[in-house]
This record gives sequence, C-alpha cells and structure tokens, in this order.
Amino acid sequence: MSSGKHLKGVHVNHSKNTAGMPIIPMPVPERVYIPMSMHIGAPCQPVVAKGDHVKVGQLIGDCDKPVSAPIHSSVSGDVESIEQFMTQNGRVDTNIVIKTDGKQEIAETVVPPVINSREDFIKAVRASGLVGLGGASFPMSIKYNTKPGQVDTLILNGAECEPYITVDHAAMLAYAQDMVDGMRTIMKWLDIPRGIIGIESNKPDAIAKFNEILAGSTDISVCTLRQVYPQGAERVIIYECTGRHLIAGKLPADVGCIVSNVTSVLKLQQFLTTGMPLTTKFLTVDGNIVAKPQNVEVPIGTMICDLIEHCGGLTGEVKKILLGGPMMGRAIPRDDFAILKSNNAVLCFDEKFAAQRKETACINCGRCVAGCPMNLMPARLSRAFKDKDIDALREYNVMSCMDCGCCAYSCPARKQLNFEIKQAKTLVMEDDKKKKAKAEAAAAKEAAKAAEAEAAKAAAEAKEGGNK
Amino acid sequence: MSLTAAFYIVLSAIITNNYVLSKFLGICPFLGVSKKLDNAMGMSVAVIIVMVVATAVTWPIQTYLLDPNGIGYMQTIVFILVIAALVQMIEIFLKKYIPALHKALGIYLPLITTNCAVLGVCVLNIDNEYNFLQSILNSFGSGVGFTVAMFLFAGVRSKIETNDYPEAFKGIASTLVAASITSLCFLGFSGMLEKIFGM
Amino acid sequence: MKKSKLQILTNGIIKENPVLVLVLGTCPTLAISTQAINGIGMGACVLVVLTCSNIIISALKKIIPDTVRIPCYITVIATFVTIVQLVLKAYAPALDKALGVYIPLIVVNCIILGRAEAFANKNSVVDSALDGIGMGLGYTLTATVMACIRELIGSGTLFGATITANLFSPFTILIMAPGGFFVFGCLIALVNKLTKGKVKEKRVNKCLTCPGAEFCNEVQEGGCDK
Amino acid sequence: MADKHTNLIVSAAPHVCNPTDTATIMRDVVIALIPALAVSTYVFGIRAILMTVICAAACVFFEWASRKIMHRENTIGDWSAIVTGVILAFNLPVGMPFWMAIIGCFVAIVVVKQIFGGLGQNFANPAIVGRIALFIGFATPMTTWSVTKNMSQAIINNAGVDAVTGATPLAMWNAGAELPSNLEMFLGTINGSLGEVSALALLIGGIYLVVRKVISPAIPCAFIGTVAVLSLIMGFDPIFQVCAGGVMLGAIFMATDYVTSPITTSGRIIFGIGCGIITMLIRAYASYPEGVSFAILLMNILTPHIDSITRSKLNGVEKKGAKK
Repeated sequence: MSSGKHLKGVHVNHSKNTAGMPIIPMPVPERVYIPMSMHIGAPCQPVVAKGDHVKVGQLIGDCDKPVSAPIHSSVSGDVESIEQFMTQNGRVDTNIVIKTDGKQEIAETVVPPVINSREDFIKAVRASGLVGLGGASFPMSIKYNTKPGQVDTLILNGAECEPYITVDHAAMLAYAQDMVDGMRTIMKWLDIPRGIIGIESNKPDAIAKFNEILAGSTDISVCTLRQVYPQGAERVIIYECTGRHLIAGKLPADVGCIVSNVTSVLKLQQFLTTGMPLTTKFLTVDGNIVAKPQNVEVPIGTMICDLIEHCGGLTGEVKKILLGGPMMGRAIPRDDFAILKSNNAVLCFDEKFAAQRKETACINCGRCVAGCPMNLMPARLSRAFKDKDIDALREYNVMSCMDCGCCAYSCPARKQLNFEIKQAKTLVMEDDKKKKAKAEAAAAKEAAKAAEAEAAKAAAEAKEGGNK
Repeated sequence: MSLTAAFYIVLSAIITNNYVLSKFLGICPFLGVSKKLDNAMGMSVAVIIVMVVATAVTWPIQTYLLDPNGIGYMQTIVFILVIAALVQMIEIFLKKYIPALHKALGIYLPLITTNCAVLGVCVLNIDNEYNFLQSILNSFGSGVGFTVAMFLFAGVRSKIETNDYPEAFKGIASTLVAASITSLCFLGFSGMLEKIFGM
Repeated sequence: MKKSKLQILTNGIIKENPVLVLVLGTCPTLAISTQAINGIGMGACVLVVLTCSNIIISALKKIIPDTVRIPCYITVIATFVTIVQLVLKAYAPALDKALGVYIPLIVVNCIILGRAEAFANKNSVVDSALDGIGMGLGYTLTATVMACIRELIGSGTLFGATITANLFSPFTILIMAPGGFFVFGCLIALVNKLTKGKVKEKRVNKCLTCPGAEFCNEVQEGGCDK
Repeated sequence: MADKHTNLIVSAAPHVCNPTDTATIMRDVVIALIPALAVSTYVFGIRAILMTVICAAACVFFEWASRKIMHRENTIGDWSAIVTGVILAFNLPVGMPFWMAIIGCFVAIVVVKQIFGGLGQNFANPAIVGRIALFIGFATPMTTWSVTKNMSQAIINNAGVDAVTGATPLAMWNAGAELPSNLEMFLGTINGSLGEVSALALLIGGIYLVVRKVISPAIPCAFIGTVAVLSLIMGFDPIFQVCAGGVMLGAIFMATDYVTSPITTSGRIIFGIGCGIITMLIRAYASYPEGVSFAILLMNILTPHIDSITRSKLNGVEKKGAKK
C-alpha cells in the first residue's frame, strides 16, 4: 500500500507505561461540568434549565448551525446551575453543572437510529454528538458529508504515535470487531470501496487481532506504520497508507480520503447499535507522579482533579498537567477543568519534567529540517519570524506547518520552533486579511470611481439630450 | 594576442587582482548596494557595461588625442568628464531604446559616475600600457570581478544582516569585518593563474 | 545656529570625521594605508585638493548654475587633482609611485564632492576654506592612524623605521587586503563606541552629502549606510 | 471535589525534547578528535598536547572575555570554543610559537565569531579563518615543520622524539620529491600539521560522529569523493591526495560545521563537491601547497546562496502538478 517512501519524522521515546492495561470505567463523580463548546464551529445552546432532571444520553445542548455537534448528558442527575466560566480551551463558556444522583438511568431517547439512506446516516452521525476524537474535535457529520464518489478510502487511525498514550491501543484490543463493523457500516452508507487500518508497528497484538478478524476479507486491510512520530497526524497517515499528499488548505476528502480515529468509529458503531450518544471518553492517565497510571472510561464533564483522585492521586508536587500527549498536548494552568470530548490523555508531571529548558543560539544543525514531515525549514521560518519578514515566511511555506512539534523536539538549541511558527502563521493570516481588506477597499474605490464616471457620463448625456 | 593571454587577463582581473577585494576600488557600492542580491546584481551589470564602454572611449582618447598632443596630464579631467557624459548618454540610450533594461538598471547608473572602479580601470589600462583589446578585456574582467565580489558578499550580507551584533560593531563596522574575511579567501588563489597559463 | 570658525575647523577631525563617521572616501584610505608615510602623503593631497576646491566652489557659487553644478564641481576638483599630480611627479616621485592610481582617483573621492555639495556652496569662502582644512586634517589623521597600526603590526616598522620587526615576526596579513578591511572596521567600531548615540544624527546629514542621495532610498530601503 | 492545583506551568508543546543539546554535540566532536590527538602525540611528542590545550584554553578565555565585555550571557558552557580551539591547534605545525597560536585563537573567536554576535551567527568557520590568517600572516612559522623521523626508526632508536626539520608530503609532492608510502600516509607517521597526519584516526573520529548522528556523512563523502575522483582525472594518486594535508580533517571536522554549511542534504552535497574541486585546483595550480582551508572558506561564503537554491520543496506540490 505505501509507496516505499516515507515522510520524515522523529524518534520519540514511547514511554507507554500503561500499555496492556484495559480500559476501566470510572465511577461517576459528584458533579459534572459540561461546556457548550466542545467542537470546532458554533457553540451549542443549553436545551435544559436549572433544576431539570436529566438522564444519561439526554440531549442537553444543541445548535442549528451546520458546523456543530449536539451535546448529551453523561450522567443522570439534576441540573444544578448553568454558569459562565473558563474551560480548558481558555475560553469563557456556558457550562451546564449537573449534580449526579449515581443511578445512571438511561434516557428514553436512547434508541438505535433507523437508517435507510446516506442522508439518514449523516443525520445519525450528527445525532451521535461525535467529533473527531483524535484531538481535532471537528464535527464528524461534516467530515462524513462528502460528495458521493469523492472519497475512495476510509482510513482508520490507530497509529497512536504520541508517547504515554495507550488508550487507543487498549480500545483496539477490546473492541476490534466493533471497529471493523463500524468501518463497514460507514463504507456501506458513504459508498467507500476501500478501508485501511493504520497501526504503528509497536502494537503487534492489535495488528494481529485485526488481521485475524479481517482474514479473508478484501475490503479492509491493515497498514503497519513505522514507529516514527507523527504517524498519527492526518496528512502523514494519508500519505503512509495511500501515497497521497495532502497539502495545506485542503481537506482529506479532496484527496479521496476520510480519516477517523479508532475510537470515533467505535463510538459511532455503538451509537448505531444502541442509540447511546457520545457521553464517555477513553483516557490514559499517566505521568511520573500519578500513583496508579491507567486507562479509564470517563464521563464527559468530569473534573480533571476528580479523575486524578480516582487514579490514586499524586505522589509528588505537580508542576505541569498535559491534556494529550507530550508532543502536541496542551499544558493547562489549573486542574479544575472538565474533560471534553476531544481529550485522550491526562498526564501529570513534577518539577523535573516541567523545568523550562534554556534556549540557546541556533547552530544551523539542520535537525529540524531533517525531522519535519512536511519538508519545511523550521530554522529559516524562525528567523523570518524574528525579522517579521512575511514574504520570506510565505516563501518558506509557513502555512503548511501542522504543528507536530518534531522541529522543537529535535532542536539541540532548545528553540521553541513550532511555537514561533504558530505565531508566524497568525502573522501571515493577519497580513492576508489586511491585504484582502486593502484589495477590497481598492476594488470598492475603483467601483465607486467607475460609478461616478458612469454617473457623470449619464449626466453629460442627459445634458446633451437636454440640449438637443 | 593569443587566446590564453586573453583568458589570463580576464581571469586575473576576476580572481587574483579582484578590484574590490584586493585593489580596494569600488568599495562604496560594494558596501552600499550589497544588501540584497537583486540590487547587487543590477549594480554589477551596470558596472560591467559602463566599464567596457568607458574603456572603449577613453583608451582612444588617450592614445590618439592626448598623448600625440603632449597633453597626457589632462587625463584625469578628460576621463572623468567623459565618463560622466557617457553615463548620461547610456542612460538616455537605454531609456529610449531598451526601457526594460533601463527600468532594471536605471537607478544604479548615476551612482556609477562616482564609482572609483570605473575611472580606476580606465587609468590603469593606460598605466599598464595595455593595447586596445587588452584594455577591453581587462575592463570586462574587472567588471566581472566586481560582480563576483558583489555576488559573494550579497550572500554573506543576507546571512549576517539580522545578527545580534555587539553595540559598537553594528552597521558598517561589522560589514567591513565581513569583507575582510571574504577577501581572505581570494588570497588562496594567488599564483594559480600564472601556473595554469604558464605566465 | 552659526558655528564659530574654530568649530568649523575642528568639526571634521572627530565629530564629523569624513572617513570614520561619514564613511566617505573609503577606497583610497583602505588602499594606501599600508605605510604611515603614504597615509600622510595621501592626506596632504586630499587636504590641498579639498581646501582649494572648497574655496573656488564657494567663490563661484553664485555664478555656477544649479542644474550643472555637479559637472562643474567635478571639473574644478579634477583640475586641482591634476595640479597635485604634476607637483608630486616633479618633487616627490617616490610618493607618487606609492600612491599610484589613487591620486587621480581623488577626483571621485566622495569626501570632496560631498563637502562641495554640503558645505562650500552654502557658506562663505573663509568658512569653506576652514571646513576644507578641517576635513582634510580629519582625513589625514585617520589615514595616518590606520596606516600606523597596519604598518606597525603588519611589518614591524613605523615610517619605515624598524620598531618591532626584530623582536617578533610581523603579522603580515595586516598590510594585505583583509587586514585593511579589518582595521578600518575596528576603527569605525571604536568611533561608534566613543560617539555613542551622537552618530545617529550625523547619519541623516550624511545622506545629503552623497551625490546619489536621491537614488538612495530606491537602492536601499531605510536609508543609506555608506 | 478533590484538591485543586493552580499555578501550573504552561508552556508550548512539545513538552519533551531530544536529550541532545548543543553542548552534547560539541562534546561529541571533542571526543571524536581524541584519536587524532593521540596519534599526533605519538608522532610529535608531548608538545602536541600542550599546543592543543593552550589553544583550547585561549579560545575559552577569549570567548569568556568577549562575552564579558559585551555584557552578554556567558556561553563557554556550550563547548563550542573548545572545539574551535582544538581544531585550530590541529591545523598548526607542532613547532609553532605559542603566542602565534594564541593570536590565531583571537582571530577565530573574537574576529570571526563574537564580532558577529556569537555562536550561530558567524558566516565563516572560526578555526578555518584563524588558520588562514596565521598562514598568511606568519607564513614562515606556519610552514616550518619539525617532526620526528620515520616512526619505525624512532622505535628502533628508542630515543623518543627526535625533531628534525622536514617537509610535509604535499610540499614534497609539489617539489617532486620521493613520497611516503600510502600506508604511512594512512596511518599518519608522516609530517604535517598537528592533527592532520593520521587519516585513520580522523576517520575513526568521523565514524563516531556519524554513528552518534552528530554529522551527516553528506559533506565528508562528497568532499573526499570529489578529491579522489579529481585526482584520478588529473592523474594523481587518489589515496595520497585524500590522506595528505588537511582533506580528512577539513572534510570531517571543519566543512561539517553546522553554522557555516548548508542545512539541506542536497546543499551539503553541493558544498562538499565545491570544497573538493577548489582544494584540488589550489593543490594543482596555486602557489600554496594546500587548499583545503581556502576551499572551505570560499564554500562557507557561498553557503547562503547554496541554501537559497536548495530549499526543501513542499511535500506533494510537484506531484499535484504532475497529476494535472
């Protein structure tokens, strides 16, 4: 399947301490805090009010804008309040606070959807509340709503290239059959002839399991990926599985692919068979000071501190908490944030890990260039950013950066290359906006001028006519 | 004149007797216009053209006008006025007939009048007692030598332009030190042409 | 603000030193500063030409039409250069030989044209003469200092007299091209250090003296640094 | 609710990084230079070590002093000054007066590196420029080679180091004299600059650096390969040309200096080939017997241009064009 050529990347220490641990459901916490914006796109509006009793799987937030995903209650209990406060994204958001009753009654609305057509299927995908669970949190119904015939390959992303995180691996071992069924359902309704499951070669048991299930079938195959970070990045996995390049600004569908995380497909399959929308999330809880690192199934809206408490608390003084893996994950300032749909790991570290590394001068070693999967030159971009040279930034394709962090990981001078490139991208985007505005203004001026000339001409003609 | 002798004159003007880096002629544009490669190359092309044309005009003037009449000492005055007039004429000519080239080189031409490399090459051709063809070759070689120096130095400048210099060395001082290092590498070729051409 | 006569005279020596602060006339300075005696000789020639041309241009400033002033200046300067050249040939042939092509090149030395444009055509004859002398002295001083440094380290002598050459071997690279650039760079850095902060206002003034000023902004964005 | 933790450290991803930093890289280079130092100590005696230590110490001192004068953070911890010092010492004849070597260190560290703002901002390799400056400035001491007699003889005599004035193989080659055997050239029991003599020891160092992924083999291979091919074309003995003079030292340790060489692999290959061509041109035609340092300096100066023509291309862009 792969063309023998590979995209560049870096070798990162796997640190998969929780490998092989099954996913254990976490008991419901006392309260959950469910924000109304867990996806890219328009935020939802609460459809419940303070004091309402809600059940598991009940719709509590929705939005009529197309790019959005509905939000369901992950617990049964009473809506204690609807408040504005900051979520882990750093935004102030509307949160529905639910005091749980511990009964976990399932809502009456939870029934398997009836699907007869492609439209029904897309509607069902939206109703499931699913977003890209790999971290992008892009509403899945939008991703799947492609033009018929546009997509020929469904890629199941089981690469899990980030260090520490093992939850996808655990899910693959536990629910391989459901995932394959889910893939087939999707392929059936979206009319996709080919399915590929991409798994990094450090998970031989998962690969073996899928191969066993898929023995004799021709529609779906397993693609073994190299142990190079970032195999799980969308553009990389598309190239490694199909040999197609996804360039910046394009969607996977433009190159005939849909990429879905393994758990996304699993949850979709579960929704299609049971009607239970996305209410829980599989998470790896790890880090050098977590007492009992493990994989857990957590109700969405659980506070991070509650989750850590569930995992035996901390053995040292926490200095850094990451949501996601150490390569692309976000460091959060406090631990009283709720778990969102897009989270896949909570990692806690002490001083030793969190110590800021001192930045020194770039020595032009080329390690960032050698590590960039997108074939960019991060060192040059960083310099151009320092000089605020927007033309050079464009020339060196700054917008193609996908923020994987390979450059900063491999930099011996400890430069925050991808952070600088991120800022540089903002700079270029602002410049684009300015240019666009300028062009529009110029066009408007031109139009006004033309109109004026036209008017003058008309006036002159009128005058002439009058004279006649 | 044999072909090898012609090559020798051109190559030695480019490499071993580089006008900028070993004779210190044309330092002003070398330091001033080498920040960007495009500008440096535009200036260089203009210099090559003016050098060759100026030599083609001044050499006959010296040989057939000044020397026979015993007024060789008028060289300096005559040459500089001729060059100034020539630059003006080239500019007018380009503007009228090759506007594209004028657009590319126009801004560099007036600066060339006071480029000492141009006057220098005219005077040196006479001083070295070159014949007409040798003079033209030498001028062309010198112009190319100027171009090579500009090309090399433009690269260096682009690399070190945004460096974090010590306070005192900001600006022209560090540029001169860079020029110093650049001129070092030209010393390595000394004696090479003599050996190749058996001079 | 009217400057006193003394200020005009001393202006060129340090504050507006033509070579180190205004960075004009670099080519001959670099080329001839391998021996201290050449520095003084070149300095004297520049001094004479500068002073004389300043006087004449200042005297003729009302007569010369504005549109052709640059060619006129060049003619005046070239005349004096030729005179100096002939005098040198007659009375100091050794120096003439050492300075070689750089004597006729005084014509295109931007210091002289620059002073004519920036000072002589606006001021009285006496002031212009003083300015010429001051600038000439500044030039001479710089060329001589640079030449002394290069000669002392590069060949172990000073004005031809052996100083250190017998004690240890001279670092000959200093009398070669790279050494010239380097010592010049260091002297400019030194002046930068000494005149910290004051240099900037002079820079503005400098562009006015450059004959190519009107093209400067096109050639290099953000002003001219030569 | 469980205990809250606030005031956690927030920083940009990635939160882990490769353990290799600038100091480890530089330290590896120093380690890789040790075999060559051992051989030269064996060949030239204890003065080889003394020279190396003095140069390294002088470079560190100049680095420290210039940072101090500039009121900048001190950078001697990154080992780069030591590398420069050791490589510069390797480029000098063992009998060179120490004060001259120290001037070379001054040129290398202060003039070439710190004036331009310090590590990573110089456009030419400090050790190369230091060597060339000494070579041109002190021509006689830089080409006075005091050396042991043939190694085997020294062992037979058991007299240790017996210094006589000799010529380097390249100078002998230039003069048409009888040359040492290729085995002697390879092992390094010959005359020459302190660290240049043993191709074998330098090769061991080079392999160490490649294995440790400190350098990519592109530049050394292109450089040495070009020298060998050109010597074949010109009718010289390629093994002699590769082992003689500074080709090995230059190709493995000086041309691969990150700061002053191109950043992409294709650029590095062009860089290496350029170095090889210029080296052979100077060796064959110029008045200097050795051209490695001039070649590397010229290619250093050309590096910005090489970088701009060998810019890495965006993935998939050409492919897309081909499809259309």
